[in-house]
Amino acid sequence: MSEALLKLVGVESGYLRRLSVLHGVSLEVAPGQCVALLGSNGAGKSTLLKTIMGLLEGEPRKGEVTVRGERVAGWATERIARAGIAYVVEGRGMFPELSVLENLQLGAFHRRDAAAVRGDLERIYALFPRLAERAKQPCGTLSGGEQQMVAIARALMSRPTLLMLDEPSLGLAPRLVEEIFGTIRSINREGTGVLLVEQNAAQALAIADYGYVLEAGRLVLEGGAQDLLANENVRELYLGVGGAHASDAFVKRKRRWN
Amino acid sequence: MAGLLQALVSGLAAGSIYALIALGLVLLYRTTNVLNFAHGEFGLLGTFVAFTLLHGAGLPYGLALLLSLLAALLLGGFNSLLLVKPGRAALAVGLGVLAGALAYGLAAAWWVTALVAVLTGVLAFARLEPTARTPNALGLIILTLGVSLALGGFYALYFGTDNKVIPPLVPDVPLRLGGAAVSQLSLLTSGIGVGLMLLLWLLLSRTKIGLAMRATAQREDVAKAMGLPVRTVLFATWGVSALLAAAAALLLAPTTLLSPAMMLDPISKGFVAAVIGGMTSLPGAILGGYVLGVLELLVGVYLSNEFRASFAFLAVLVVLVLRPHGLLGKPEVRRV
Amino acid sequence: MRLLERYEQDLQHIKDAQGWVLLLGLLAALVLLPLVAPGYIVYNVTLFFVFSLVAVALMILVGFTGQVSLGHAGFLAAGAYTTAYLVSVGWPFVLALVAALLVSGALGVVIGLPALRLEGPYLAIATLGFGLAIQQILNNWRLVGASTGMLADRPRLLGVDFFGDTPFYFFTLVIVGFFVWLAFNLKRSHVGRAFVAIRDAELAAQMSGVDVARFKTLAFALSAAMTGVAGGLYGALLGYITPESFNLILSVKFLLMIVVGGLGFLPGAILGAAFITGLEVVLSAQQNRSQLLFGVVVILIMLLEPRGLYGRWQKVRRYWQTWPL
Amino acid sequence: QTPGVSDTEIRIGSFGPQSGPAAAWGTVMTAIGALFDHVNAQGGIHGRNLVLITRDDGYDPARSVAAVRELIDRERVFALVGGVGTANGLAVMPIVKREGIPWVSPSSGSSEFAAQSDGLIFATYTNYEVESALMTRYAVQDLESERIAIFYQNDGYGEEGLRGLEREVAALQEAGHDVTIVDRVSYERGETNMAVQALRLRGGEADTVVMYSTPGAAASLIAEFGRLEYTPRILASSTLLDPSLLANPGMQGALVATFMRLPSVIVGEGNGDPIADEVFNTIVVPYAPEAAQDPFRALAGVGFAQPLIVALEAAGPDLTREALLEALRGISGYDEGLFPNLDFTEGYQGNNSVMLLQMTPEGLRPASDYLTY
Amino acid sequence: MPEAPLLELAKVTLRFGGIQALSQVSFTLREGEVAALIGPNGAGKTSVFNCICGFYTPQEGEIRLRGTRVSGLKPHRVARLGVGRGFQNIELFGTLSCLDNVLLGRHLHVRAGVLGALFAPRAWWRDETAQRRRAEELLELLELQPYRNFPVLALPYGVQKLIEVARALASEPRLLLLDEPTAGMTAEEKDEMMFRLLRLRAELGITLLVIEHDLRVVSRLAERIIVLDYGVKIADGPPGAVQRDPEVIRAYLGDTRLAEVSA
Ligand SMILES: Nc1ncnc2c1ncn2[C@@H]1O[C@H](COP(=O)(O)OP(=O)(O)OP(=O)(O)O)[C@@H](O)[C@H]1O
Ligand SMILES: Nc1ncnc2c1ncn2[C@@H]1O[C@H](COP(=O)(O)OP(=O)(O)OP(=O)(O)O)[C@@H](O)[C@H]1O
Ligand SMILES: [Mg+2]
Ligand SMILES: [Mg+2]
Repeated sequence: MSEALLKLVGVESGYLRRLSVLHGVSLEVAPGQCVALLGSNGAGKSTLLKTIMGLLEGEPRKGEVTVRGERVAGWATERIARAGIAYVVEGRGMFPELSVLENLQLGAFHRRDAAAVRGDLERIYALFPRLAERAKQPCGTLSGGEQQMVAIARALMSRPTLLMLDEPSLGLAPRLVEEIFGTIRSINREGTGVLLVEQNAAQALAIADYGYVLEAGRLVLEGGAQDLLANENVRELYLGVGGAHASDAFVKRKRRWN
Repeated sequence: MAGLLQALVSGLAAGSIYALIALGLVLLYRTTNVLNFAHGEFGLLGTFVAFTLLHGAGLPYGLALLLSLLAALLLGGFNSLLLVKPGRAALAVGLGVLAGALAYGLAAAWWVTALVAVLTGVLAFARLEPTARTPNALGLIILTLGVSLALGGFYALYFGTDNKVIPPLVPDVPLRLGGAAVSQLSLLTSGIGVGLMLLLWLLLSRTKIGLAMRATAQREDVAKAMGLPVRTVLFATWGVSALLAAAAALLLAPTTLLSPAMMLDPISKGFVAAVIGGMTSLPGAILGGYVLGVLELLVGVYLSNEFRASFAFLAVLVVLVLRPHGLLGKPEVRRV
Repeated sequence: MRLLERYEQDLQHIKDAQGWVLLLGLLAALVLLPLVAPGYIVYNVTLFFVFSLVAVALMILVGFTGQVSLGHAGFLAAGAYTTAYLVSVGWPFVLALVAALLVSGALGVVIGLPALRLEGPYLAIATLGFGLAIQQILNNWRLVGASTGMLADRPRLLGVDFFGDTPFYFFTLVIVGFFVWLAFNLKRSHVGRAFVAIRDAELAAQMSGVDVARFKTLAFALSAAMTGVAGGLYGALLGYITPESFNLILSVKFLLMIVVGGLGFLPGAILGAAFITGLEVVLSAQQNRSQLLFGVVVILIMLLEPRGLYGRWQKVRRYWQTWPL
Repeated sequence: QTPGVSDTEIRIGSFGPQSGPAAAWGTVMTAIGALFDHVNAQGGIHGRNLVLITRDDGYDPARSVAAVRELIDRERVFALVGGVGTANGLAVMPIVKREGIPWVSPSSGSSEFAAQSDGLIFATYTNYEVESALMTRYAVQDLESERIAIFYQNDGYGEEGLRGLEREVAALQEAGHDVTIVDRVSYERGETNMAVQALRLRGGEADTVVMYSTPGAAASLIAEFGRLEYTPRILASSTLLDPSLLANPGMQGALVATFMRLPSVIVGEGNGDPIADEVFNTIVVPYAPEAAQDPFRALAGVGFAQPLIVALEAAGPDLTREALLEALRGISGYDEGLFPNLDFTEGYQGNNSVMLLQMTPEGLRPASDYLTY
Repeated sequence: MPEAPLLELAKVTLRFGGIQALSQVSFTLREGEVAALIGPNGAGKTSVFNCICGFYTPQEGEIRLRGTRVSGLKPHRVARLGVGRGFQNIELFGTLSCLDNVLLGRHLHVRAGVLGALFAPRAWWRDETAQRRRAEELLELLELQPYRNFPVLALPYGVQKLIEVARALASEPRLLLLDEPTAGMTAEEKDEMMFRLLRLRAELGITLLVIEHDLRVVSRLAERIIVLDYGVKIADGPPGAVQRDPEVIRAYLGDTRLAEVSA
């Protein structure tokens, strides 16, 4: 088996040198694999992605992050990105004054194959007709969901080897969520590794090969996507099934794995 | 009538310098969101280098100018990397440089300076905690203010505070134009200003790197995460902006005499011009420069010389109340 | 660590015994200072009082509502000239000071209204222009000595002559102390909250019922009025005022104080005023190196502690509070 | 025990801008230091060394006051010398008087210092009002100027020049001369663009322009004149005796005032006054080489301090402030220093004369004798 | 005469240049109703909120609150009329603590003026402590006490969403507008939020208009659903009927999803 696309070993990370959020996280994304990362609010999912991207200076304070066997700790964020990682940030990360088209062009900044880029743009527009309509509109004035489309499309434009998405379904209408997950799946089928951070566990696990559950900075559960879907706790806390009514869930809210 | 024509011509001449300065300020603001208080000092470096090369080293004129522009470019670029947006290594180097400057100020012996600089740099690199070093917008402005003071102090110390004479780029023989005398120097200045504006405008709106520059200005973290060459962009914008400052200072110095305080007034006029035109618009910078130049002349000649600045301020206020983002500037995109 | 039992306690400026000890100690030191320190120290500390009032006023405007002003020297000048002129025509000093407050406050409203539409660099340049205009008007106004300037007398009231350094020191201390207390009151009240809310998220503030236009103008007026009072004291401290003393550099210096001290925090304004005033005194003996050194110190602070001296102080305090954890 | 005087030292204070826009004036203090070093090298004064203690005030009056406070309270200086700036000096005056500190040569051309001396302040700087009046008189009487305009900096300095001009023109008109002031054109300190002023001056068709400005402003104005092809006769205040202007083609033929002897470095090789040359070569060059870049301000500094040295010598070994003041008041017709014919027996303005020099491609040429008001 | 409805939109049309964000949208809300506004992305849901709050001024049509015309009023005036709002992209006062954010929500109810704030007389103390008590009660109610003194900037997304709700509630609105209050939450957290909203509704009797994409939440929370598509209202009615509406299914739900929801 070829080496992992992305591998984290015992990563500890946090903010401002004092606050620690992740306490020894190890996970792996194999080439062409689709991995889902679940976890409740404040578990540290976004922190994990930021740490991988080298956006937190001086982090990880312990442990190792390797991309295709190379240790990337200490690399500049730009360099990590150029190693083939596309990252859809939480909160969409729009360049508000730039038009939709310009945002998409930036996604393809490092690509030299102009013809293929044009082809990809067509595909994107087919997938999100809304964006074709609004190609000239400054992103800052788009609706929340439209912005989310731009963020995902922009990442796709770079033809990454690893696609990391932080809550791509945030603020998207159900039909679009389905379409987007379908797209992610097909891109994954074409060989792109995917690390998917999601709250929408049902859909995420539906397209993932493998899943991890992060709680309070620790991985508490991992396994094949189907196994997780069947797990009692996952069903209750992430899928909202298991017969609980809203009030019951409220009463049970303190319940956690440990 | 000839008087009015001459006033217009002279106003445009003054405006051409303001425009050039405003262009540098706007370029930087648009691409980094920083209002650079050290713009004048960046420009002065070029001029002092030119002076030294001409009088000390006796280099030919053209070469001296070229080298001095290069010096300004490097100063601007390194300033951004070492001080304004430093990484850890850069911060260590920057702190070393600063500690060196401190030592130089206190002791003025080169070996002490070098020793302190190197020691601080090494120590900083080894021990510095990489906290989130993100000064807010005002903090960045104050940082450039510090750079301005330090550089200005350094020039005074190193080059002296006396007035220095620098030969003009072109012999300033006026051309006659329908009863008005037009300065060749200001024609040249206008040409340089408009030409550079067009070039920069093309760069920003038509090229990939220009797109990256605009993106970096809006969300630096996202630009980094997308692999855009953020550091290169920062180096380039600060460098080019400093180069514009140096061009303005070199054009101005022959008439106003070169001294560390020379750029104070033109720079503040440049700020005003940039704001009139709109801080986000390159053509606006040029327009603002000419508007301010002509406005000052007309007010001074026909209204009141004593209250020229006050009237100019009033006019600016009127412009801003009517167009809060300047003549050609666009409001920030904002929605909830 | 002490638990708070009542909401009132949470609202108190000083929440525990340690704070009281600190405050009383500081007050005692300030009262004793002129009795033991040489005159130049007394003068410099008085200057620091005056500047801290300006810094606190500027903090309300810039630090809280996020409206940048590069024209506070103008408000200071308005206050100084109003006071000096009225005293010279026979008004009692304190009354003249009240007039200074009103005049500067009114100017604050005048400049605050067009400022409503402006932000960022546009506002900075508009206020800069205001500062220059004030300077220029004074420079050409014969009544107040035009460019030559005018004498500014120190107060005489209730039979006490505040001409001497020590009496004037106490006079300034009381007045500045009073206004700083007001500023602290303002900060913890709904007004202070609204100011900060406008800075952080203007639209959301509106949705919470904050009349943004009213509060922005209010911030300008309050800040200008307090600066006017400081101006009256400043003139009297100097004894002689000229328009050129109220230049852009002074405005920039005030901005420097609040940023170096810690933007957004009132104690930061006072720390910043102390730091900058002190630094200038120390560096004035450094001859032609002083500017270089001043610049380098400013850069170092901004690089090592972007949140200013107050931020550093908080870190140090937190360190000791959690020590030896 | 007199403050500032010990068996080995006499401590003298001075203040002025060494940073900021007016930093060029810092040279004055540097040069005073050079003179002190020179005197000390010769054995000091009655066996005591002179110690100069300076403070940078950045040209800010608030800081000048702070500086002088510190000089008096902490450094315990015996006397003050120099001290740049009109507003700065006026702000400092109350303390000086309260503490009874002798103050020699405030470096400002304002007449206020001599007028309000109270027996403590000794002005050596020919004040600008006198200078301007003398220049005007010369222009009208000897050069037959009829339409005079003034170009001045809108501050205390320029105002004095303006006042001198106005007074003198009124007097001349009284005496039957056909002369008018056609325009009074000011600029703000620090401004660099003089297009408005040039247009105004040309529009007024003045045949003579009196300049009370900084060298930079003068250079800008002259450049604008060149563009407008306007060539009036120029009379310039002593402040414009700056090396940077001497070679300026537009300034050739201009008359510039001086209230002190000038060395060859300024007026051109071989034309220098021997006393000034000696001061420059034996004091400025060896003791303050960096100040030699700016010979005019350097010499002015030495000139400001010379009367202090003379008086300290004369005050004898039992040095007290009273003795110094007595000695200063006794200075009469002192002619070996840079200021010709210094005299405090009549009043506290010790120097009241100026000489006009003409700028020529070969250097400065005397155009008049010393004129006295 | 029957009381005027709490909220009434009549033929509201909003354009941005060539973009028609809302066309002729009309609906009314009764006092005490809980309604959901749904629709595909970019349909104009947030724009409806922005029109009500006075951030956008519709080119045509009218908006009334209890009969008072609000179109054209400044947002703070609308807030005074009893409208509270939570934002889609969190708009908190980032540097203020959680408590201060909620206290700011009480701004409308502060009786002290500027002079009171400056000189802090007795009356001010009474007033301010009363405001605090209300704010603390709300924190208690929404279980936000653990975050009381933290600057909200660094809190997790879900907590921030909750603070938005708390702040909006603090002003004691009669009409509460929430824009995707459960976005970015796990199923469990969504349940909690739903539970809280229902409880608030029961206890305070406020009228709620919620924009939400999660139909599980919508169908449990709302008694009525309004559907927008391309700026046009395409459906309006009780959840069951709306979810069966073929138009809604086509525009919004997509077919696979349908089975799941109706199950
Ligand atoms: N800039 C920051 N400074 C300090 N602490 C932070 C910062 N950002 C996040 N945190 C803290 O780190 C912890 C993890 O946050 P993170 O954003 O990684 O959670 P998450 O799993 O992505 O949650 P969510 O589902 O809400 O997005 C939280 O407790 C949060 O308070
Ligand atoms: N200020 C604006 N300028 C230009 N277009 C705008 C502006 N505000 C909204 N729009 C457009 O109006 C349409 C409706 O936007 P709105 O934000 O109301 O959508 P939404 O229904 O809330 O969508 P989402 O579910 O994605 O948040 C969008 O297509 C958007 O691009
Ligand atoms: Mg997250
Ligand atoms: Mg929306």
